[in-house]
Formats: sequence, structure tokens, C-alpha cells
Amino acid sequence: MEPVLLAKRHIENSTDINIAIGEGAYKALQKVLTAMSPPQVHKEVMDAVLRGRGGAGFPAGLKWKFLDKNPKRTRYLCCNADESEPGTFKDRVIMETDPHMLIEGMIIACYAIDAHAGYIFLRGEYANSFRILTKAIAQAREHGFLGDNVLGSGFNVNIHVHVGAGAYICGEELAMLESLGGARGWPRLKPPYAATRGLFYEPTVVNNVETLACVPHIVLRGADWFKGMGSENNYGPKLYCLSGHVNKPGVYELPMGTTLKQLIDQSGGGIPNGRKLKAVLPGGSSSAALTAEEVDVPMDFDSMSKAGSMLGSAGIIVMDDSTCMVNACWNVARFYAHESCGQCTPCREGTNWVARILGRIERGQGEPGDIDMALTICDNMLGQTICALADGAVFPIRSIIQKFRAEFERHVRDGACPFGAKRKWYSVLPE
Amino acid sequence: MPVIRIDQREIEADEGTTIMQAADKLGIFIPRYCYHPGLSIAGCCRICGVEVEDSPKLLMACATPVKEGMVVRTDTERVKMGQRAVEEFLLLNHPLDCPVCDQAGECVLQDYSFTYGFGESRFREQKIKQRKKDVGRDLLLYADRCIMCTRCVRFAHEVSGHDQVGVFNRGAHTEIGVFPGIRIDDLLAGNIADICPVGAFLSKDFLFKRRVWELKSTKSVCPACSVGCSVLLDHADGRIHRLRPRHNPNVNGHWMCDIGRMDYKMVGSADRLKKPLARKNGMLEEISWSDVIAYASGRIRQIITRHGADALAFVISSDATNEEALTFAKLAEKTGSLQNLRLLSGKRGERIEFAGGFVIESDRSPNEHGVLDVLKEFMPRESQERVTDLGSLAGKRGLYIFCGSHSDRGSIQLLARAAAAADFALVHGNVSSPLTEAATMVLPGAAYAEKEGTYTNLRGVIQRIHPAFDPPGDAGHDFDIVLQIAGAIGNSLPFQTVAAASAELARRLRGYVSMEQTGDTGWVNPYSRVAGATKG
Amino acid sequence: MDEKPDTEGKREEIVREAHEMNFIDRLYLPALLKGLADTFRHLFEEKFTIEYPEQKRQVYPRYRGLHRLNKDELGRVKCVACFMCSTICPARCIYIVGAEAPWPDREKYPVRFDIDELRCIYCGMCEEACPVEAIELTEIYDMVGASRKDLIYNKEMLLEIYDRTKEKGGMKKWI
Amino acid sequence: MNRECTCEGKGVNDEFTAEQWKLVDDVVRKYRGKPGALIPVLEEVQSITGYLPESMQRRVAKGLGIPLSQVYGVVTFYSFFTMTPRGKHQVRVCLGTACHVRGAKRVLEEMERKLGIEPGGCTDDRQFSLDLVRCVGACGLGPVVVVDEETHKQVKVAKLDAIVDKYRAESPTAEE
Repeated sequence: MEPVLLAKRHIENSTDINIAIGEGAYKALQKVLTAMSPPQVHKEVMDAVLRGRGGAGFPAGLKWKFLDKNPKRTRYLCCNADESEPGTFKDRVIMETDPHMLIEGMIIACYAIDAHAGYIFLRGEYANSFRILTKAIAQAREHGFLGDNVLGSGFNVNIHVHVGAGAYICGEELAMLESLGGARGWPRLKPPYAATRGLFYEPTVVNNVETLACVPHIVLRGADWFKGMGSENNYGPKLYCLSGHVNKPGVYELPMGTTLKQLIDQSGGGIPNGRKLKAVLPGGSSSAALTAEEVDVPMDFDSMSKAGSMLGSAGIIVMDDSTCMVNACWNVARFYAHESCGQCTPCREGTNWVARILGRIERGQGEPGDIDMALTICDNMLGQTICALADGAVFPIRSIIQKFRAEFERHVRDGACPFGAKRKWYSVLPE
Repeated sequence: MPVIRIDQREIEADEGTTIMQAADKLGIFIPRYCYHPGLSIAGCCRICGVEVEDSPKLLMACATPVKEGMVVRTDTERVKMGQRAVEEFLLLNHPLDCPVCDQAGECVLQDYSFTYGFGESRFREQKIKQRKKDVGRDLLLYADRCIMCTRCVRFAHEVSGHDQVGVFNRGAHTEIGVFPGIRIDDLLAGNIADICPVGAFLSKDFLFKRRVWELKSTKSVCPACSVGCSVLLDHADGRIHRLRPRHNPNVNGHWMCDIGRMDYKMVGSADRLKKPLARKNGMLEEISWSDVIAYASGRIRQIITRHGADALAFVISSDATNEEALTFAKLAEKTGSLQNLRLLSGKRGERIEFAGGFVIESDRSPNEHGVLDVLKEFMPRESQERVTDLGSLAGKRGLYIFCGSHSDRGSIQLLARAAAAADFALVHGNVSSPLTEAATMVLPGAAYAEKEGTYTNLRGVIQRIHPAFDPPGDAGHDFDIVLQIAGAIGNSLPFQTVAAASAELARRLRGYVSMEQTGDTGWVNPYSRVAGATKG
Repeated sequence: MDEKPDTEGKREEIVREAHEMNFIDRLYLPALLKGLADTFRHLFEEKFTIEYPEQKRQVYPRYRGLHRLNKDELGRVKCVACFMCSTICPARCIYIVGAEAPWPDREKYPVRFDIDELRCIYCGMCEEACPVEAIELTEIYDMVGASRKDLIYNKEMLLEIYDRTKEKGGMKKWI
Repeated sequence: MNRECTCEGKGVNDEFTAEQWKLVDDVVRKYRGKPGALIPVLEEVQSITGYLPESMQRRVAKGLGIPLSQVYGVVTFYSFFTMTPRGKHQVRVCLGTACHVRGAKRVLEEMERKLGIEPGGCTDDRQFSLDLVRCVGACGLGPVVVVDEETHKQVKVAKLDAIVDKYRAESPTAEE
């Protein structure tokens, strides 16, 4: 496949606007501003069935459609670049290799939804991305792509970069908007949704970096071109992040629906050191784990959910047979316990409790009832909270326990971890 | 208006209300921690989950608006499972110190644990412990008892408006608190201890005084300002231990201020008058009730016969109930001294308005409005404008002063001088003051917590007060005392009970009702001079 | 109901008519001697009475006598003034005044703890209700006082009872 | 009522120079009145002062007219903000799932030993402070160690000496 999103990856200085323009950047913007009305842009994106790349897979066109169109209200576009999901780093690659594609996408999206300000909520850890983005935005402004009267069309738009301060929960749409407003990143109660009450309590669209990066291409080449890639209802190019026990970890751009097996074996070059595949977290750490037998599944939204997991952010974490699944599960659990915002009871207490139980099992202090208890706690958390963080914790933990139960039982029975006896524990939680 | 079904019962809910409100209307109880009718909706405790047809998840009753044709179930196994799960989660890090926690007995967490909980703990890890903190004039914070319902945070933001209670940290370490060094000293702080569903915020004043199940609650009205917040007097063994606001949409909403909250101390104070006193050889000495009534009425009759009824003046404080004011005015009418009837005004303070609209009025006495209504009904039109002119009483031979504990100090001094100069000064009150010092005879009366009657607040809402216990010592009920004096003078009044006086009041005063008709939330006098009510 | 309860016959057995006294009976002497012989015989038999107060009766382990207030390892009153005992008490004979504890590790303690031992019905509910095993009923049954007031035991007296009886250990030995 | 900070001066110690205070005030002034200013202000202030003690939070709250409780809530919520002094160089070892399975734990252990501090600590000479992070978005390069803003990929225990020495060499041995 011709790379689309990663087309400028290997071009030197691709972040410079002149080189980017030479490679075709801002062509779509010119087309939009000269030849298309906002509804036409919207229709094109709608027709392309561009599903959100942030994890939930909600069609971007629908999101734009639900936006409160009251002309008296200020509308905002918010780009979710708070890429905190462990195992995911595709947005960083886009921002660091082709920032102008994102900026162009944002301008077009602002045009389509009649917003005049776009915010990029950038993950605080991405210092390099911040430097590149701010430079790119300044250059875009110099070239007249941003600011008042863009390219003489009379359309005004500005893009601001907000640097997050370190909280996974801010990747959640409404928590991000709270954080942008200067508050603790506590997800808001829904409804009202961001489309009616978002940033600064005004209608807001929140889209992922990769989603917005697709927009210029759709506008330029048409919805049909976009739909030529992938499978039914899961169209377009997709960035897959491979990490963990693979020979060639990294970001790969492939059509939606490439199978997981292909990704690991062909793109990733297989498992190193001749070891065997044990488990995969296919959609970032908040997706349900798949075993080695289950990896022959197309990586698209629908197939993955049919397989009992989810495409999520397509952050594929590969684990070989040297991995202690209890330890991995505990690691995931601690992550969520640390990142739970503390608002809803089940998540605040449940993530911490499960993490502590799993820690006990891993240390060899587990008791026979602990495994079932952990599962019931997971059940009690699932679907009981304002946002999906608790669900994101439950999916991997529950699936790992269920699929590798024997390993957990062995920890309890032997009173020790079979993969390495003495370890020192690092935890943000009190033990 | 949408019609919904909750547990097979149909209700027509108001547009824009929630499942919780509709269920409350039907009398179906859904448990709640973070939901408080006086605050915005947080939806974070997750215990009010109910099953709604066509919804895969449990929906939070507090946050889900009603929709036409909605079918809600609150009693299914899934709902119960959700409640049980939340109970278990909340108890994980909650200390089991109910025996020493003041909230025990009225603790929502405790109650729900019995009703919805597992009954046993599966938690084997260490609980997160914290020391108690002193966070305000009357507030202690036991952060480890907190269940993070954030009612206090919302209260501080929405009602008090000072925003000083916040949420800190995150995850399991999330806690409620104040910035180091900040104290919650505003005048609504006491409500924070009230709305806290657990014993995280406790009142220092009430700390360890009593277990709550020993307390009896009597419906009353706060006398500390002319808003007249509906309150509950929590008392035991003839002493009030604390006051709590009683929800009244007509008056105070859900809240009350700390001035009123601490005002109960006057009821049990050492300054209370407990025996009738009469001046003998220049000193006030204790005498019996029968003697004091006989002497006092004798002196009043004497003054009337010797100097005429105009030598006699009657002063009533704004602490008196409407019924007492009526009796008093009747007495003045019988003796023919209506032109010398005066109001002893209440204390004045700063009018304070809070972000949420709650107001503390500048008139810091309970019933100036009502007493004035009564006095003006009786007084001749030409003397009505002098109703608060106490200076005009100088030189009167006889004075009968019905004093109160919330009276203006300057006026008391003024009256004390008039009393000292008069031949005879009968002072009727409940606490000793410069006025009782200057009196010829002192009649010990009741405090608001000990009597029955009605108060009319600044906005014309007539509310009933109920007696919690008897007055201390030999102190009597003010209404009876006035009746007895009238009887002894030879002018018995046409009613003998407070209820009868109240009925008389309802007949005579425009817009008034008798105390039985006021209900728990009071009667809003449609002809009141100031319309509208403060909302809390 | 055709089976008649066998009560008639029993009653006949019990209710016997007094026989008419003959001459010997009317002398009373044989009966008197018989009685004296009985008494005399008992002098040599096992005795059940004890020399109270020199000798004290051994009570059963679950005997419920005078209360004591237990102390913790540091000698402080164990009671946390939770009022459970006074709440459960059917005789309403326990009076407690709680206050903030002067010790950093404790929240609340009783400044006053009075039990009216004359009102008490020794039901042991207080002991049952106590969450910290601070109040227990001892085996002491001989309380003496010159007035009713003397038998209202205050905190100090109840703590002293603990000192007197502590070597016997916890009273819940049957559990 | 308590909105005004009453104890200014009390919390202000000589931890910060007059120049730092001035820079802080400049930042606050720049953002005053803008919506959502708090987090960017705290980020910039922390980059000036290294950490956000109570005195600094009071200054920011007063300058922006934001309740202290909100400032404190935000500082304690986000993991970037710290209320304890940090070292000149911040060493962050990623313990995200991907790095974890590739041996981040051994790297961390070795780093601890080398610096002689626990995670969350700061060396006595205030040169280094050590933190854990949960995924820095470089999962393909794991295990990852981030020092200040520089990401070191595929770190092996043997490479740690070189990394630490590089920064130690950069910083002058005695500052004051």
C-alpha cells in the first residue's frame, strides 16, 4: 500500500512547511476554501465513513453532525493528542513527521463545523512534538494558512497547543475539556455531550490526531478513494503500533483490516530469540488480551470487537512465552489504579483493590479465593462509571485472568512467581 | 409532561426532572450519596443505578432525565448487585470506627451497609489511614471516613461561594480537603457537617456530646434572624444539643447559618431566669408565682386608679410569638393603654448574602414582622407611627416590658433607664439583662424552644414553633403569664389557650392563618409587605 | 381426641386425704423423736451450707456479678464511650459522658462512667454490646453500701474492680 | 470570604530568588484573565522554580484570582507537578506495559543503585531526581529512560553509566 499518513516519514526536514508544501501539503485546504462549502466538506467526510482513530471508532462525520449549530454560540475543535495509552505512539509519529497534515486537517475540520479556534491537547511527555508543532503552526501562520482571512477566503481560524500535565484520564474527551479549562481532569457526566457543552461550556468537537490527519486526504482524493481501503464499514489507512516482544517494533501504516498475525509476523518480523508468542494486547493496554491462537483476526473495529477485544488505538503489545502473565496483568492494573481520576466509587476503589490483589498473587502471597475475587471485582466495575477508564482496566485484567488462569493458580499454589523468584517492587501504590 | 413507569407504577413526571425525583415523588426510595436536592448533580457515587428498559447499563437515577415511556426498575437483582458492589467499594478504605464516630446512627453509609451491603468484608489489604484535621471554627475533617461524594465541594462552590473545599490527589488517594492553612470559617460552614453523609465532616460543637439516637427532634424556627429558618431542635434531657436545618422551600431551602446554629446556647445558659423576683428593700428577691401575680396586678390597678391608664405603658419585644403579642395587645386594650403599646426591636447586624442566594437578614430577631402586624392591628392609627419610639415612654409611672433575648441592646438600656425612673416596672423575660436589674418585679418566661406559637418572618411566612421541653426552674410560659396578669387585673381575655389565640389571630389579621394550618413549611401570607422568599 | 390425658390418676395419687390421728399420733412424741433422729443423722452427712462471709461461694464461670471497666496495656480505660452499653441497657442504669481522648492514638474516652448497681438487672447485655471488650461482668456478688448512693459505681471504682479481678483474665472464658 | 490569601509572606521563604519571583509574576500576568490558564501557568512556573511549594501556589492563585483549593487540586492531580524539590536533571524510567515486558524493571533497579535514591527521591547534591513514568509513547523503543527532555531508547543496564555520566559532566560540579 502507498503510505498515506506516513508518506513524509522518510523525507528529510518534512516538518518544514516549504518541504511539506512541495510534497502536497495544504493542497486540500486550497481546494476546500476555493471550491467547497462547509456542508460539502462535511458530506465528503460523512461519506468516507471515517471512524475515529482514538479508540471508540465513532464516525467523525456523525460527531460533526451532532454539534450544536446555534450561530450565537462559539464552536471549538479540539484535537486529542494526549496519547497516553500504553503501547500507542502513532500520533507522535504523525506530529513529528508530518505536523502540517494535522494542521491542515484541523483547519479543514474547523471550516466544516464553523469553528474558529482549534486546540491541540498535547501529551505533556511529548516535548519534541511540542517543539515541532509550535514551529509548524508559526510557519503555517506566516504562510497565511492560519489566522484571519485564511488564503483570502474570509475564514478565520487559530490553533493553540495546550501541553497536558500528566494524566492518562485527560485522553477522555470530557476530562480533556475540563483540563483545558484549567481544572482537574475529572470526566463530566454525560449527557450533555461535548457537542452541546464542551470546551468552556461551548459546543466542541474532539477528534483524534490520526482522524484529523485523514481529513485532508479524504477531501483531496474523495470518499471513494478512502473507501477503497479496508473492509466493510472499516475503511481507510490505519496506523498500527507494534511494541513488546517483536523483532521490528514501530509504527506501520496498513489498510484497515490487516490481520494481527500478519502484523506480528510480517511487519514486526516475528518474535525475537526464537521464542513463542504468548499473548497480545491488540488495542493498547485497555483492550482485552488475545492468546497466540486468537491472533488470526483482522485488525478493524468490528472484527476485533467480534473477537472479544477491541481495535482501540491499535497499540499492539506483544508478549512472548517468557512473560509472566500475572506480572503483566499486575502492571496493567497498577497503571489504571495510578491513573484513575478518583471520581467514581467503583473505579477509584476497584482499580486499586484489584492491583493490590494481583500484587499479592505475584508476590506469592495470594490465597485460593483471590483469583475469583479479582474477577468479581472486575465485574462490579464494568460499566458502572462515568467514563470508560474502569472498563479499560477491566478488559485486559479480566481477559488475562480468564485466559491464563492456570498461571495465576500456579502462583497461588506455589506461593511464588515461577518466572523469577526475587524481584523488587515498584509501585505508586502503598503496599 | 412525560409519563414513566417505575416498578410498575406510573407517574407523570415534570419535564426536565430526573428518575430520582420521580421516584421520590412516588415514594420509591433509591439510595443516594452524592445526590443532594439542594446541590448540582455529580453522579459520582454510582449507588443510584437503576435498570431502564433498552439500556444495556445501569443508569444513574440522579442524573438521568425522564423520557416519555421510560420503564424503570429499582428492585431487580442487577440493581441490587450494583448497590452491593458500590457499598463494598466504599467500605474498603472506610475505617470501622463507628463506635467513636459521631455520625453513627444517622450515617448514610452505615444505614446503606445494613440495607444494601454484603455484611462482610473481602478486603485483606491495609486501609489508607489519615489523621483528623481542624479545618474551621466548627468543623473537623476525618478524611479517611470520606466517601468522596463531593457534596461539600459543591456546597462550598454553589451555596457558600468561597470555593475553599477542594478535591486533592487522584485515584484511591483522592481526598477532600482545604489548602494548608485555610479554614472554612464562613457562616454557612455548619451545613457542610450536615450534608456530609458520613462522619468525615463533623461539628466541633456537637462532638462527642451525645449519640444521635438519644436525641429527640422538635420542629421549630430559628430565632436568630428574621429569615426564620425552619429547624429541628435536637434535644435530650431538657437540653438542646444542636440545631439542624429543616427543608422548607418557602423559607430557607436546605440550609441555615452558623449564627442560628449556635443560638441554641442561650436556651440552656446560666443567665436564664428561673424564679419570679420582686424588689424588697432595694434588692431583687425570689418570691412565689401567686404572690408576684397578685402584687403586680395590684400595682397596675393602683397606677390606673391614681394616674389614669395613660400612665401605663406596655412594651413587647420582637422575640414574642404572634399569639403572645395578641394576648399582650389585648391586655393593653383592656387597661386602656393601647396608645402606649411599643415594640422592642431586635438586634441589628450586617445583612449577608451568599453566592447561592441564602441570606442572613440584618434584623437578628425572629418575629418583628409578626409582632408589628399584631400591634398595628390594635393600636389607634395616630399612635401607630410611635410604635418603635421607646423614648416617648420616659416619665410613665408603670411599665410592663415583655423582653426577649434577641432585643436591641441600646433599646434595653433606654428602657432600663425608664424602668428605673418609673414607680413600677414589671419585666417579663427569659434571660437576665440590664432591664431585669432595673425592674421592680421580674417574671421568668420561656425561650423559643420551650413554647408554642407562630412567628412571621420578614417575608410574611407564618411558621409554627413547637415546645421541645419545659422552661427551666419555675419559669413559666409567657402566654400563660400574660393571661394570669390580665386575669388578676380583672380583665380576663376571651381565650385561654395558645390554639384559641391563634384562631383569633387568624380571624382578625389579614392573610393570617391559625397555627394548625401553617403546616411544616409555613403559610405564606399573600398580603405580606415583602414578597418572595429566600431560597437556599 | 379419644385418648384421654393421664392426669386424673396422677392427681389421685397426689391428693391424699389426711388420715385420722390415733392416740399415738396425738402424743407427738414418736414424731418428735423421728425428727430429732433425722437431724442427728445429718450432722454426720455431707454439708451444703458454707460459712459466709468467711467462706465464699464458688460461682459458675458464667456468673454475672458486679461490672468492671477494663484497662488496655498502657493502663488506660479501654472504653471508647460509644454508648452501646447504655443504649442496650434495659434497666437504663449506665450513665456515660464522653469526651475527646487525651491520647493521640485514641479518639474518644469516657470522662464519666457510672453504673447504678441497684438498678442493674445483671443481664449482661452491656458486655455483649461492647465493641472493644471494655465492660465485663465479674464474679463479685457482694456489694455493700450504707446508702443507695454508695452503690452507684463510678469510673474509678469500676476500674478498681478491674485491678482487683484482672488476674482472672477476660471474663469471656467460655467462648 | 477566604478567597484572599491571608498568609502571604508566611509561606514565602528564601527558597526562591527575587528574580524567580519576578519571572513567576510575569507568567501570571501574561495569562491573567485567559480561560483555562491555570495549567499552562503552573507548567511555566514549575519550569522556573523547579517545583510548586505552597507559597508558589498561593502566589499563582492570588495572581490568577483562582481559589487556592483549585490550584492545590490541580497540582496534586497531575503527575507533572511536584511539591517537593526536584533535581537539576530529571531521570524518568518508563514502566509502561511495553517497556515492562522488555526489562524496564532491571534498568530501574540499576538506576536506583547508581544514583543512590528511590523513585520520587532527589540526590543530595540536587543533581538528579528519579521518577517512574507509565508509558512515554516510545513503546517501540523500550525500555526507555527519559532524562530531562531527551529520550534514551533500548536502554541496557550496561549503558546506564554512560547516560548518567553524560549529564553529570554537563552540570558544573559546584553551583554556588
